[in-house]
Amino acid sequence: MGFLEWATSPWGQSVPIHIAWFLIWVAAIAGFLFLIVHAIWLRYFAKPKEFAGAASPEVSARIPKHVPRHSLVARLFHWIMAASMLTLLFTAFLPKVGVQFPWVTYHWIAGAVLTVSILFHVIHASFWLDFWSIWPDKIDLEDAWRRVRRFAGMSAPAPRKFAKYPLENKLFHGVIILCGLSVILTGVFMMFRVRTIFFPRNPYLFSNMTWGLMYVLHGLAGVGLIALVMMHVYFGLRPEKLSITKSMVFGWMDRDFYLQEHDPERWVVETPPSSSSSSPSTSNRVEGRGLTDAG
Amino acid sequence: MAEKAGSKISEDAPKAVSRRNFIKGVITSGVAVSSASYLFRASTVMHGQQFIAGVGERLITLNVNGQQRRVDVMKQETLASTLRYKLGLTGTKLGCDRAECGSCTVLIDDIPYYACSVLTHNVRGRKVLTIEGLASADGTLHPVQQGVIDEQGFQCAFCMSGFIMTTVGYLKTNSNPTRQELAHGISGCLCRCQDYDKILTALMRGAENMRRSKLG
Amino acid sequence: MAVIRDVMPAFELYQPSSVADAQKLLEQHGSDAWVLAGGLDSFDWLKDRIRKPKAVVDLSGIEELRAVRTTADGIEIGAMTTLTEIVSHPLIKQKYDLLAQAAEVVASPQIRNQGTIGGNVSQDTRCWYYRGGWPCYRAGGNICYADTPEGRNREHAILHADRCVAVNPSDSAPALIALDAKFVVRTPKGERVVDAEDYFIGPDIDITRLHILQPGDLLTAIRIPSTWAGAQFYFEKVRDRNVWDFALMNVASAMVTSGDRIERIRIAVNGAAARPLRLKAVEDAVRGKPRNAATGEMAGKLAVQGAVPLQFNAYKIPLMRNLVKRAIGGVEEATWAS
Amino acid sequence: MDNKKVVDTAKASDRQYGAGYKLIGKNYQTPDLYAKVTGNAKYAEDFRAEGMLFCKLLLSPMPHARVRRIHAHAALAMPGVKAILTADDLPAPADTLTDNGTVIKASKWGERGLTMEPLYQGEPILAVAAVDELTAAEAIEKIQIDFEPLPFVVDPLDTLRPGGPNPRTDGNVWTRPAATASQGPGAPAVTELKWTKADFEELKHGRLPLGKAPDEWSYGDLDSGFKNAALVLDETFVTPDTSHQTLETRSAMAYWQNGKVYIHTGTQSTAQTLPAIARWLNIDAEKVVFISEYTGGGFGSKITGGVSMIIPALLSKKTNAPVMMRISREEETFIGRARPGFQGRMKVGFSKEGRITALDMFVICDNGPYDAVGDGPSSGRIVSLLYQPQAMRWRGVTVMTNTPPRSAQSSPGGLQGIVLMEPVIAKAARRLGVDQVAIRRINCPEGKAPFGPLVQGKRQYATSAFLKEALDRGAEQFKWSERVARTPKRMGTKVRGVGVSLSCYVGGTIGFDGLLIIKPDGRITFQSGIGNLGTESVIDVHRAGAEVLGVPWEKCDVVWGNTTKNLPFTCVSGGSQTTHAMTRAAYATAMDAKKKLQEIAAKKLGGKPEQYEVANERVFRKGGGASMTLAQAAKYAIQLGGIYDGHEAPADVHKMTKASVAALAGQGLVAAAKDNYPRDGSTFSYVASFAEVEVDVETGKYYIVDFLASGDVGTVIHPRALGGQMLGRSTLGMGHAIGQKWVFDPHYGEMVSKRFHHSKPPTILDVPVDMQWTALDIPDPETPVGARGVGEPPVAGGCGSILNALSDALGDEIFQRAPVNADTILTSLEAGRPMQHPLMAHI
Repeated sequence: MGFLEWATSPWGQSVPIHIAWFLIWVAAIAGFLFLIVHAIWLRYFAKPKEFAGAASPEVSARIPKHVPRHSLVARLFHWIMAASMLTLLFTAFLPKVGVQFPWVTYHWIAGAVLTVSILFHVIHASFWLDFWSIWPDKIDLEDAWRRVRRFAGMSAPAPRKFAKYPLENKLFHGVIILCGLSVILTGVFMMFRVRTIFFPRNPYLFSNMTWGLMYVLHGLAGVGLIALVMMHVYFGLRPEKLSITKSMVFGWMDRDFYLQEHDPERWVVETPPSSSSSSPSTSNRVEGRGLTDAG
Repeated sequence: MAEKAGSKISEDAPKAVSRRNFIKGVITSGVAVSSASYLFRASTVMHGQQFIAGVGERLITLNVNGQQRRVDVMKQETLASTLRYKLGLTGTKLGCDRAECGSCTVLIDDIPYYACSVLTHNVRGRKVLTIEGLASADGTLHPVQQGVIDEQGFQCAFCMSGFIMTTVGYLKTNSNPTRQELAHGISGCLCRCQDYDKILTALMRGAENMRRSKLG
Repeated sequence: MAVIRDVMPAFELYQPSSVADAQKLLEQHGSDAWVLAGGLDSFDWLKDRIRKPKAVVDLSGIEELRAVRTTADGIEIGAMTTLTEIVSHPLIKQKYDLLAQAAEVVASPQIRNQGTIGGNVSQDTRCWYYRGGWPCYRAGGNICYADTPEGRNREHAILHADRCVAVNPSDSAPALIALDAKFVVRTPKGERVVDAEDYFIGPDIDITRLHILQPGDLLTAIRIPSTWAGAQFYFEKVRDRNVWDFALMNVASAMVTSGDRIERIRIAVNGAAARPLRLKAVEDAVRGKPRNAATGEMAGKLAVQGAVPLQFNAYKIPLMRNLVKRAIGGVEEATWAS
Repeated sequence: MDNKKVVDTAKASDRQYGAGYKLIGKNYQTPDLYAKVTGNAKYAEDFRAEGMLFCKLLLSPMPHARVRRIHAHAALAMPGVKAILTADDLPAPADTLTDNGTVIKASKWGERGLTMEPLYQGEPILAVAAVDELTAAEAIEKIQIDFEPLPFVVDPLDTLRPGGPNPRTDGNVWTRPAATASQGPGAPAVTELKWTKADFEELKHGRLPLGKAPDEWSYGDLDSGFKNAALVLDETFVTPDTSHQTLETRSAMAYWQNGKVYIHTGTQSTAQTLPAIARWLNIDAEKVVFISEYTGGGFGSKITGGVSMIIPALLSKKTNAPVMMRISREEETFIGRARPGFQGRMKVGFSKEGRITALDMFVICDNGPYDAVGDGPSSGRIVSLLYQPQAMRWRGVTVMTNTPPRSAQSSPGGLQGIVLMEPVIAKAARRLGVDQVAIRRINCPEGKAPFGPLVQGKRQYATSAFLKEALDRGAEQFKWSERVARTPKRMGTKVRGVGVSLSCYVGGTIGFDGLLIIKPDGRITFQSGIGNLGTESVIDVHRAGAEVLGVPWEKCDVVWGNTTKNLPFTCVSGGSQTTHAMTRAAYATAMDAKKKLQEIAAKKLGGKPEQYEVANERVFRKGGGASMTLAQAAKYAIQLGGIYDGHEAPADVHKMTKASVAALAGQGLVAAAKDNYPRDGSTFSYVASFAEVEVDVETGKYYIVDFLASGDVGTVIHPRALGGQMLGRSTLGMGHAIGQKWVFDPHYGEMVSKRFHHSKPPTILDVPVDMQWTALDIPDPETPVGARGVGEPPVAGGCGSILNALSDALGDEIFQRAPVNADTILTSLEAGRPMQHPLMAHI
């Protein structure tokens, strides 16, 4: 069985039309196996996390009870994106596995929402947020290497604490970007093939081969997202990550968790003079500063 | 598969009989090689179909023009193909092979069918009548054929046997049609010489001949 | 791999004599099986070698599927009953003439002698791209060739298009919807009875099929309740040729009036979308109104709301409007005396 | 919903023809009918031969491409696959040696049956021979071909645009090099023609651009014709491409025996197909045996059969076995020929009485990718004859496209030209307030009517025309005035309209041979080289010979359908020439027989030949006395030998006739003659066609209620066969009005209307159940029997009268193209103006 479905074009040429739909199950099963393995690993085999160094008491004292992490706008973005992504995944793949409903309209609308929200995010993150905070830096890579060595039983210094985002988070974001941009870019063009409010239909915008590859890419990225979203949701629900998940809901992170996993040097949190509240304006301001700090 | 090769039960009465011969389909090996493997592969190279030695369900008996004809029929074979290429009854024509022209019309149990769109295995136990079986044994033409002769109906005549068979079938349901009614009755036949007016005149004459011959 | 047409591929033929046997065969062969009713749609697929099933299950030997029975509440028509049998059935003519009228204008006499009611409602679309073997959405691909800037779409959909713009070709389907028929479907899990209108699905739900039958399912019978027996019926099919042509559009209505008021009505059109459309909004709007040209006019306009024409099928909008109008308001018959 | 007749018309077949004749003008039973009616008539695919193989074609999926490579190993390795034939196996196209010794070089653009550069989707690339069709089909599915797609075009206007794609690598139009002083015009050549952007401005207004036209002629003063006109109309119209769709496809079977190839296939002309096969196979004609006793329709698509027949012939040679090539309906759609559609523009000036003062005609003929069809030029000549404009210019472009090959189809060019013209005449009559019959009456040809261009101060002219009489007879029989006066035109949603159309086409050629033998048993055998495609001219024309000799028809046999049966040189059965040409030849031959009988009688019984008469199966001295039977005369002829029993042939007959005469020598009195009768003018036949339609303005659906064709077709030979032609060919024309067409997807250049339910050949329920015809039965003065051909002349009238009846019912603002269907009528009624893209091809 091939990974791609091929068809014979009206001119008798073989062209790919989309991925083989069994890949949906491959992705789902892969995602599921990952989380089973991960859960078992964590439950029975993993050693407690170790971080090198600890924040100095004065630094710790400076940290408010609620460490602002995500602005309201950022959170709104995340949840809109999550909703549209889930809509996209369900509308895309449920019909393929036999749950039939009129999915196309929801799919392209959700796709449009996702596209707009991601465009917003790119601009917002580039100019208003700490753009680099989500990308692995040198320390992340060194620490990753340390973890690998330690996992393999070799000697290595303990990895340091994280900056604003743990490495997994950053890597996940990277993969999401890859898959997300793939589906979005291909998806935007694919809207030329259905009736939307955006452009006049023109299914002949590209050659059969280009279209075919586009559908394949859309499909591959799509099934990739199945696995990725499963993992993301899984991690979001894991008890040890709940603080991170909560921060995406409420905008702030517990001071304890912050101190335990994050390095105040790498993720500088400026204390608001008055309180530890995490009003949107406040956190916005804090994050805004973060940008300059990171420079 | 208890039926023996050529046994009556397996050929001619499968529908009335029961579960015993449900799932027919298993076909023969080379024992029933047709002498007239015309358009269809001779039995030796039947891929995709199973072989059970000694069982001859592909060899069937058809009732065509009042005669019992033994014939080796592929499962996918249409009646038109069997008639033309296995039984040599080439008066039944293939104009489109898609139920769109009517040239292949034959009567099955007195009802006009497009022989291009009937599987031969489906007419076991039914009476097939083709243009060749219409005239009497002594050569006397059927009244409808005579009507065509009387009125010089048809031009190239490739559609003729279909039209005549359809008319014969239709007249069994309405022996005294108006021109309009007969036109409806034979409307499932296409004439590309577009000789419809003369054809209709000829077939009306045929209907009249038929009524007369019955009176006489 | 080169394409060739008009040679029927080899397959194994099964001729079961009961529905149960047929179901077993279908189960056994799964997606390799092909159900053969009258065969007039099937043989095109097979002869074109676009579909090459391994096993063909011919239903023609199942006697239980070929009968018109009276039931406590109306009639039940076996799915393998031929259209000619329906046209000439006295009870259908007398009480459910709408169906007889529809069946009588299907294709050609020979096709009606062979074609079955089950096949007529379950047949596939005749979109010339799809049937030509082009790898369109309906064929599992990712494009609709008819709905492209240059696509030739004179006979395609004006309503409810979703990527695919094919239309349902059945003439009997709208009549059955108007008669509030129920379709009896035998699935591996048991029998299921659905309303006629729910038997058909559009591309939004499933772009590869026109009806709800899944592999292994069989349509065994169509039940027509006595609700509309002897009602006022209207059927009209507009086609290019008067034989062997699919409807550009057709309309079927069943109506009960009291005085000149429309008391009850069901109306459906086909040829406008991928499924025969029951015009519920029209029914609601005309109920209680007088049966006259003005009501018909209003109904016609309502029926075509939301219609989106393609490059070559804009005529279907006035056609549908007028057919609905006539189905409700009637037609003034012209008689030129010499 | 049925057609409702309103006006009773007398049944034309009640009319008596053939006054003063015993056989001519009388109905009889043709000798081929019994075999047809019993199913024993054998058409090409009904033959079989021991060890026969079957071939299937691999068709090009692309409209224009080059074959880079063919991967056929897997197919050839299959058990049962015997051979593959590609274009590389085809013999080089042979030059043609004409009868006067001129060599016509084979065209490099000609069609050869298989190709490595397919020029239309569906063109055969290769053929596979195998033990059965299933194996051949599966083998084809195993073949892979690397194609290089090339530019293509399906709409003629697209290739004429600046920078538009060319359908062939070397051009897009057929042009004919200008005639030189010493020679006539050269062979047509493929060249490139592009119009300017400015030319295409016209298209924006829905009018045909009038760019440069390679072909042009004129006569009269066009400018002053328009200046003096009371009304000038300038109309653009499009006619459809229509496949011939003969019910019998061009299936063919061939085998080789003793160095000769035997070919069975359908043809319109048995005798003339032989040299065509020899040319295609590039072998001597003596090596070819051609059998075609019955042909399932031709209509111009099988004038000399089809070039595809060489495929089984060559495969048979390659495999040393008989090969059957069964052509499917879909394959026939591609290789089976079609009428070229026209995009035309007619600017016509009318006097206030309706007389045409000037006509400026411009046509684009969609030729398809191969040999030039003559429809364009023919359209101009026919229109100039039929409407006798006082001044006229004709311009035409024969444009090539990547669509299936065209050929002549019943009334080639005549139909298109007349259909471009008729709606304009109808519109003018309405504008001018002139009756439709009257306006045609004042324009139609009469007597030796001129036609075509002015060449060296002269125009050609017709032998005769009695079209006014036909028009009057038709109008009377159709009760035209009664129908026109009837009110109301509209009742409820139904509107009625009546239409009349003129129609004509070439009605005969001259100069062919006849051949008969009077056998010693007193029977006469006519050797017929005409194809048996159902018009019955294969038999009918010999009735003229039997009439001359006074032999009862029961004593006559006709031999046809097999080139080993010693056939004379015969015209091709196309262009309605046969009845005219071959009654002349039959007449000449009978006169030769008569002369020989008289001479034999004089030799045996004394006296001079002219003292003897031939009648009642005897040769007898005038005024009584000595006589002998034809049987005796035949025996004497054998005794006498020489010219009497075929040991000598007349000097002026064709070599084919000479060979047949030689083969028949000694079997009886052999008469052979060439038609040397004079003829002043060109022969045409004429028809006036009348129709009434009923249109439902809410559905756009219409029915043809009544139809009548009234013909001026010379002497009636066989009334029933004539009626079949009059109404059958009229209906072929109607098909162009009521539905027949091609539909192409322009993006892929592929035909989507491959099925009958797409291309819509008319059914019996699409025409009135009681159609009428009548014929004047006035002999043409320029031919011995007075008979003219009739196949083509009624065609255009069938289309024109329906279109005119529709515009009578619905007005002039509904359609600008044929066919007209519910879609056209409804969208235009809705919008109040013609809505369809007026010039888009193949929609």
